[in-house]
Amino acid sequence: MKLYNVKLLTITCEILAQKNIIEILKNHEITGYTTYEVDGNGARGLRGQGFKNEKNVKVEVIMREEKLSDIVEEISRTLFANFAIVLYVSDIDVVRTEKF
Amino acid sequence: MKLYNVKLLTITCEILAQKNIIEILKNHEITGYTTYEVDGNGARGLRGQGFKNEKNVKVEVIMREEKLSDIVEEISRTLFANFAIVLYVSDIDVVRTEKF
Amino acid sequence: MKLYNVKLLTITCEILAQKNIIEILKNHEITGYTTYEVDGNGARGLRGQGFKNEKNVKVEVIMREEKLSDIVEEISRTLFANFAIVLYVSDIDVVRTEKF
Amino acid sequence: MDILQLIQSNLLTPIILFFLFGIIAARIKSDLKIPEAISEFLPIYLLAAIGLHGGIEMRNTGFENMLIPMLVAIGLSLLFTLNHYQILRRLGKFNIFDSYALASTYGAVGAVTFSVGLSFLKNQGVSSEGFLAAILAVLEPVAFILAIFLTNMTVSKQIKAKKKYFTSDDTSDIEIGIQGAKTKLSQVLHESITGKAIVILLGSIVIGYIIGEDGFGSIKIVFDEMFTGAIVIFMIEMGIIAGQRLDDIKKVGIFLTAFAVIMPTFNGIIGVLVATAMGLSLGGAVMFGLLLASASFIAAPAVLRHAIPQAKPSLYITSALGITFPYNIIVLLPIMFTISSIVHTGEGSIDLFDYIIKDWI
Amino acid sequence: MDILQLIQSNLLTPIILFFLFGIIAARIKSDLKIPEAISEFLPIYLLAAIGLHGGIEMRNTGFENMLIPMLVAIGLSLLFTLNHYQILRRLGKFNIFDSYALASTYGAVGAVTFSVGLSFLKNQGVSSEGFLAAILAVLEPVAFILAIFLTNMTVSKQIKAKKKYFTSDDTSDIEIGIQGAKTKLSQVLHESITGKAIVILLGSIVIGYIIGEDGFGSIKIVFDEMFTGAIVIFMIEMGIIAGQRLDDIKKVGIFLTAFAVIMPTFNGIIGVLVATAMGLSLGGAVMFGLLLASASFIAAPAVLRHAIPQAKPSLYITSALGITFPYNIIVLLPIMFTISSIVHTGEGSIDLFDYIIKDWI
Amino acid sequence: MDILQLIQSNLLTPIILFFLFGIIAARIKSDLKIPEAISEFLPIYLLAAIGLHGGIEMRNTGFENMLIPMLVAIGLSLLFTLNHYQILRRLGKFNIFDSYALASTYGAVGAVTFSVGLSFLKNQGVSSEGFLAAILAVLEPVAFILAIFLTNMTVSKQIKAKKKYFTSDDTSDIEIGIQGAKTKLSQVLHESITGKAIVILLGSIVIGYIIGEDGFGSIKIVFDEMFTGAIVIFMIEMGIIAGQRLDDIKKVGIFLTAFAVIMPTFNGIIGVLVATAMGLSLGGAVMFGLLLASASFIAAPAVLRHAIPQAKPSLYITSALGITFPYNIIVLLPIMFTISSIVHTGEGSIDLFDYIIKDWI
Ligand SMILES: Nc1ncnc2c1ncn2[C@@H]1O[C@H](COP(=O)(O)O)[C@@H](O)[C@H]1O
Ligand SMILES: Nc1ncnc2c1ncn2[C@@H]1O[C@H](COP(=O)(O)O)[C@@H](O)[C@H]1O
Ligand SMILES: Nc1ncnc2c1ncn2[C@@H]1O[C@H](COP(=O)(O)O)[C@@H](O)[C@H]1O
Ligand code: NA
Ligand code: NA
Ligand code: NA
Repeated sequence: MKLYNVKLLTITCEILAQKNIIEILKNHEITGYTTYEVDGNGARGLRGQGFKNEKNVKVEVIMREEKLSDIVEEISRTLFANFAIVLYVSDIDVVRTEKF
Repeated sequence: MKLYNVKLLTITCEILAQKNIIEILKNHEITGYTTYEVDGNGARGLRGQGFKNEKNVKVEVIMREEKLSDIVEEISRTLFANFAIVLYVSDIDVVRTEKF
Repeated sequence: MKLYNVKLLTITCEILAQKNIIEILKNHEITGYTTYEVDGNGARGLRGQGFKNEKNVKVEVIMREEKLSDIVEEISRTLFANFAIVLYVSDIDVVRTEKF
Repeated sequence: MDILQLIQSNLLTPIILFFLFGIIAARIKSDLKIPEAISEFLPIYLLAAIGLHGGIEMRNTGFENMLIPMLVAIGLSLLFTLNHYQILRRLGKFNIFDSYALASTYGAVGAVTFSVGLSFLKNQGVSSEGFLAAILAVLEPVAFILAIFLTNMTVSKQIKAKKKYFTSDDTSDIEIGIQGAKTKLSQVLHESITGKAIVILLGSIVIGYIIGEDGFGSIKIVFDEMFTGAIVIFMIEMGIIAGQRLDDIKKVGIFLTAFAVIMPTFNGIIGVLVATAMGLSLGGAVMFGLLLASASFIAAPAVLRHAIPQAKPSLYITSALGITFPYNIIVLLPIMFTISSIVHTGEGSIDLFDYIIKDWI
Repeated sequence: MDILQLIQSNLLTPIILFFLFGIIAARIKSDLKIPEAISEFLPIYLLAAIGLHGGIEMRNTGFENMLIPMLVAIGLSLLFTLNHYQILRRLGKFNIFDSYALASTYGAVGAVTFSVGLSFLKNQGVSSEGFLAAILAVLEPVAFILAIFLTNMTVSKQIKAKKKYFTSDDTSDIEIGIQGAKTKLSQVLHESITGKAIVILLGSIVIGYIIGEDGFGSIKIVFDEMFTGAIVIFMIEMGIIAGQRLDDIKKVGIFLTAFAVIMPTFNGIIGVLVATAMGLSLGGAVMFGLLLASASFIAAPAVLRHAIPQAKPSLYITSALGITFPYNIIVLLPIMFTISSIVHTGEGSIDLFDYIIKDWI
Repeated sequence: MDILQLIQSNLLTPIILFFLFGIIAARIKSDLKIPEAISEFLPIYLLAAIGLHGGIEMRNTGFENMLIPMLVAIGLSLLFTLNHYQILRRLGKFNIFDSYALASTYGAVGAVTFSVGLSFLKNQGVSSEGFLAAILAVLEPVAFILAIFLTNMTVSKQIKAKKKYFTSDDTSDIEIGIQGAKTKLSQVLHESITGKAIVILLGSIVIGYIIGEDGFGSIKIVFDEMFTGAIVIFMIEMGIIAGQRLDDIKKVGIFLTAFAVIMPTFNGIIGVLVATAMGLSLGGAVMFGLLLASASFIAAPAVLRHAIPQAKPSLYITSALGITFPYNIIVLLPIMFTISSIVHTGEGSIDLFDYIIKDWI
């Protein structure tokens, strides 16, 4: 089965920043993503205890390389300063590139 | 510590297709996998609101390259048409290849 | 946007081993990680039914290559024998290496 | 009290108001949500309460007189399912898969609708036969099994027919589409019967029967007195989910929208009349009608998605939850209650149709 | 009964004791935790119960006399928010963002505090005006909207000012820091008003008003009798969260710690006196005071994190939950009750300040 | 009423029936499940209710007379744990780790079993001493601490012994296997004592003691009247989990299966007799016996998995939940009740053993 190389962008951030991220994705015409709640620890301390609003969320986006740089740049610029957030990019192979 | 290269197959699909996927894995003699519920958005719209049956699930399977192609092919053939589903493959390194 | 290559260590293990893992990370001066509960199947049978203590958890750690080998070695040595556990390493790209 | 008045007074009960409130909350895009664990637990709780109640009643009244109503219910359910299919396929021009899925969604029963019905009767100070809970349990899988059986038959026939034309190995394309339909009937049967709704309902009926009124005392506060409060909480979530789906109703189309209102009305009224003819009480006839009028929107997707994966869940969930459910609990329930009241004040089954013609048509 | 005695007897109620227990459990690093689904559901439940109760009361007593107290509450809330800002910015030397965030956290209201207040009054055998639930709902967004509006104004001014100096394209750095503040007010307004707390509260008030005492009967056990028990469970979790944050109080600093005690006391007592002057009952005046004294720690982060992301949540959540909340429910509530008792036994508003001076200062 | 009759009537209570129902649901592979949040919350709720109840009772009756029963319970628990170890290691041929883990699982107490016991007594119209809740809390960590202490001792000895033979650096293999056992005792002690079960139980006892009957009034409906209903819901889940593990019982082996029935019977009857000799009431003696008879299946894994990771949880969870728990609540509870009734109608401790011999053996 032929597989095609694309990128997977994974963002782990506080749950209240999820809206901002999905907004940014939308501005770059990306509507496919997967999200789930996680706990975590980092520079801004332990997250996931206490109120639900203080949990983290992971947002995973399969996308073509072309859009990646702009999106990473916009997230870094608008969210890194004020939110608990970490992002990374990995190489993955998919069956149907036309979906992304 | 010596690491060995194997494949990680990640399937994100509607929760009601999980059974089908695990059935397919079983048919290919794979019994190790990890699953968790996620929300998502894609061609079939926002998923994760409403009834639990309308959530998504991620199924992750570490496996040797040999079996990968057949499994991806069978999932594509039997599930892509009727279910909300996305899959991708990545390269990973593990300690104990004999487990997979 | 310039991205830097680092490692992502992913550990899937029974929830009661999470403490041990975070202890090991701490001993290697790593305080950043992400965790979430998952279900799974493997050599030690189906996990995720029954009591919460019998679920699995995934621990994901972004780290520099230098520390990886020691940590993988210590986890293998202390936990592989007695706990349901699987780990793997992948290559990822991040924006701010100084965070890890 | 005439029908309109009854509809109005029903509309102003907490159950209906909180359902409408949920719809509004969803429409204004509020982030209000009943946590998943709670809204997964509530149907289990409601069914346990219904079952216990039914079992205790059956212990008091015996269950010999349950057999005929149950067989009639099964028969009507099968008939109605076939009838739905014909209407949807012929008049509605839906494809086979959607037709069977919808036919069985409306042939099946809705446990939440049943709960609301019980509360409605309680509110009217009217009781109903305990064995109706057992009929609810038995009726659950009936329509699904029929629809799945027929779908498989049709699909098998199609495969054979197509194989005649091609007789090559290149039929993979066709097979991809219909693969899912070849689900073994036995598997679906097992899944339906061991589905959590049926299991908790049947189990609770048996337990209710065993423990009786006395054994129930210590758990009565949880499984009886809190019942309506629990429904209210569940109705908020049902309203929210229905509200989120309102946009999808456009996709459902005029035909299915009409179907989702007319069919339950027809089935329900038939149910009330037949139940009355079989000697069920005023309240029992209403619940019997409601069983036949209700559509399944929780159990259906779980079964149909596996058995008929080609059918579009957006069709059957949306019409069952978004149209039929509110219609049933707001409008049809008072209608059926009025009809049942009328035919029950009559001198028996001889005058039955007279009354209907005089008062209703 | 003098204040100290009342504080002591209040301290020994299940609500307060389980809160303190939660704090201790967190301090000894116990793994005790109320599951997330339960602790997410409980505020929804509490607000529904408060709303229903308020709505039913309003049906009994009418709501014409609600207008003036509501407008006064809004006015005071706005005044207090501005006052907080001045104190925090001038005396406390906090930056603009933290100042506005804290000012509105303390200008806003706390639904949990309100619940505890109602239970406190019930315990004292005193009732309060039903329309206070409506004031709770209306007051929620008021302080936020003011603070966000002013933040945006300030930020816009700053941007303009800075642009004068640079007039180059290189202002990106500045913009990064203040980008978040440019949140459109309309969006925050929508988010605030459709926030789950307000929606369930307003919805339940309306439903309570419609169904009245009669319609409430069937759900009374769940939405009235279980109320205090439910608060107790919620207080365990609040105690745990507060306990986990106790270490953060050091970071909060002495100034904010003092602010978190003095400000609510001032606002609350003003509230009691003003309410009494407007003719509210003994209990009503206490609840009115509590509305003004309380700080928001559930709704605040959700709104402020989006609207003023530069503000540190560790400041406003910690001070509101870790200091003001316990102070309010343990100490201030009895104080306000005593004051309200005193001014309500007086012969009217003329003697009002006499009493206060004589008995309290 | 003789034992068989009592067992039968106990079997037909909602608690036992819903437990059996859960087992059946699991065996027929139903997807029925109580959502995790609910089944995590219920033990917390049950322990809070038990604690409050115990605390209130202790306020009424004082707790001076608690000391001796508590010390005796601790002593018996330690003795029994050592006894279990000898039996398991010598007769059962289990390895050290499994032997200690099982010994302490059966030496520890089961909070759910205790809840069921209270409900059983309530059903029989018999009360028990409030301080038994305190004994439950204190007994929880005792057996674990002993077992972990002894495991560590044994392992240290083994390490030393093996070092004598090898005296090389190549002992890594051995150390891998026994590394986990070197857990510092102090850490396990802290974990045990701050475990959620003990914390909520002790906290609630203290709060119950402080508030007394009066303060309890407002939360009585939640923490008393709903108690049995809540157990019923929890028993469904316990049944399901037990049912899922039934297959594992084969792996448990005949020896452990016999152990899981005989040992609790022995411990429990000793408990009833000793309690009676100490002057506890009929119900109190039953609960005292139940404490000693019960095995821990919720707290045990959490503690033992860290302290003795080499022990197989499939052994100790399966035998405790799958065999001992059902046996205890279905069969042993009525047996102990009958014995306690007999020895309590006697004229005192002198005739004690006469009665037993006459009536039971
Ligand atoms: N090294 C890391 N590996 C994995 N996840 C991390 C790491 N550092 C931070 N995170 C995640 O990112 C969130 C925000 O990080 P921070 O902004 O550093 O507090 C944390 O709560 C974790 O969930
Ligand atoms: N581009 C994407 N990146 C990550 N996840 C996706 C993407 N597209 C779809 N998904 C996930 O796959 C599910 C099914 O996708 P679809 O079939 O396109 O509706 C969605 O609900 C998402 O959870
Ligand atoms: N091949 C695999 N792919 C993905 N996850 C696995 C695999 N094998 C095991 N796991 C996960 O690791 C856990 C422990 O594995 P085991 O020790 O083999 O029982 C399982 O419960 C799964 O969650
Ligand atoms: Na039907
Ligand atoms: Na305020
Ligand atoms: Na024991």
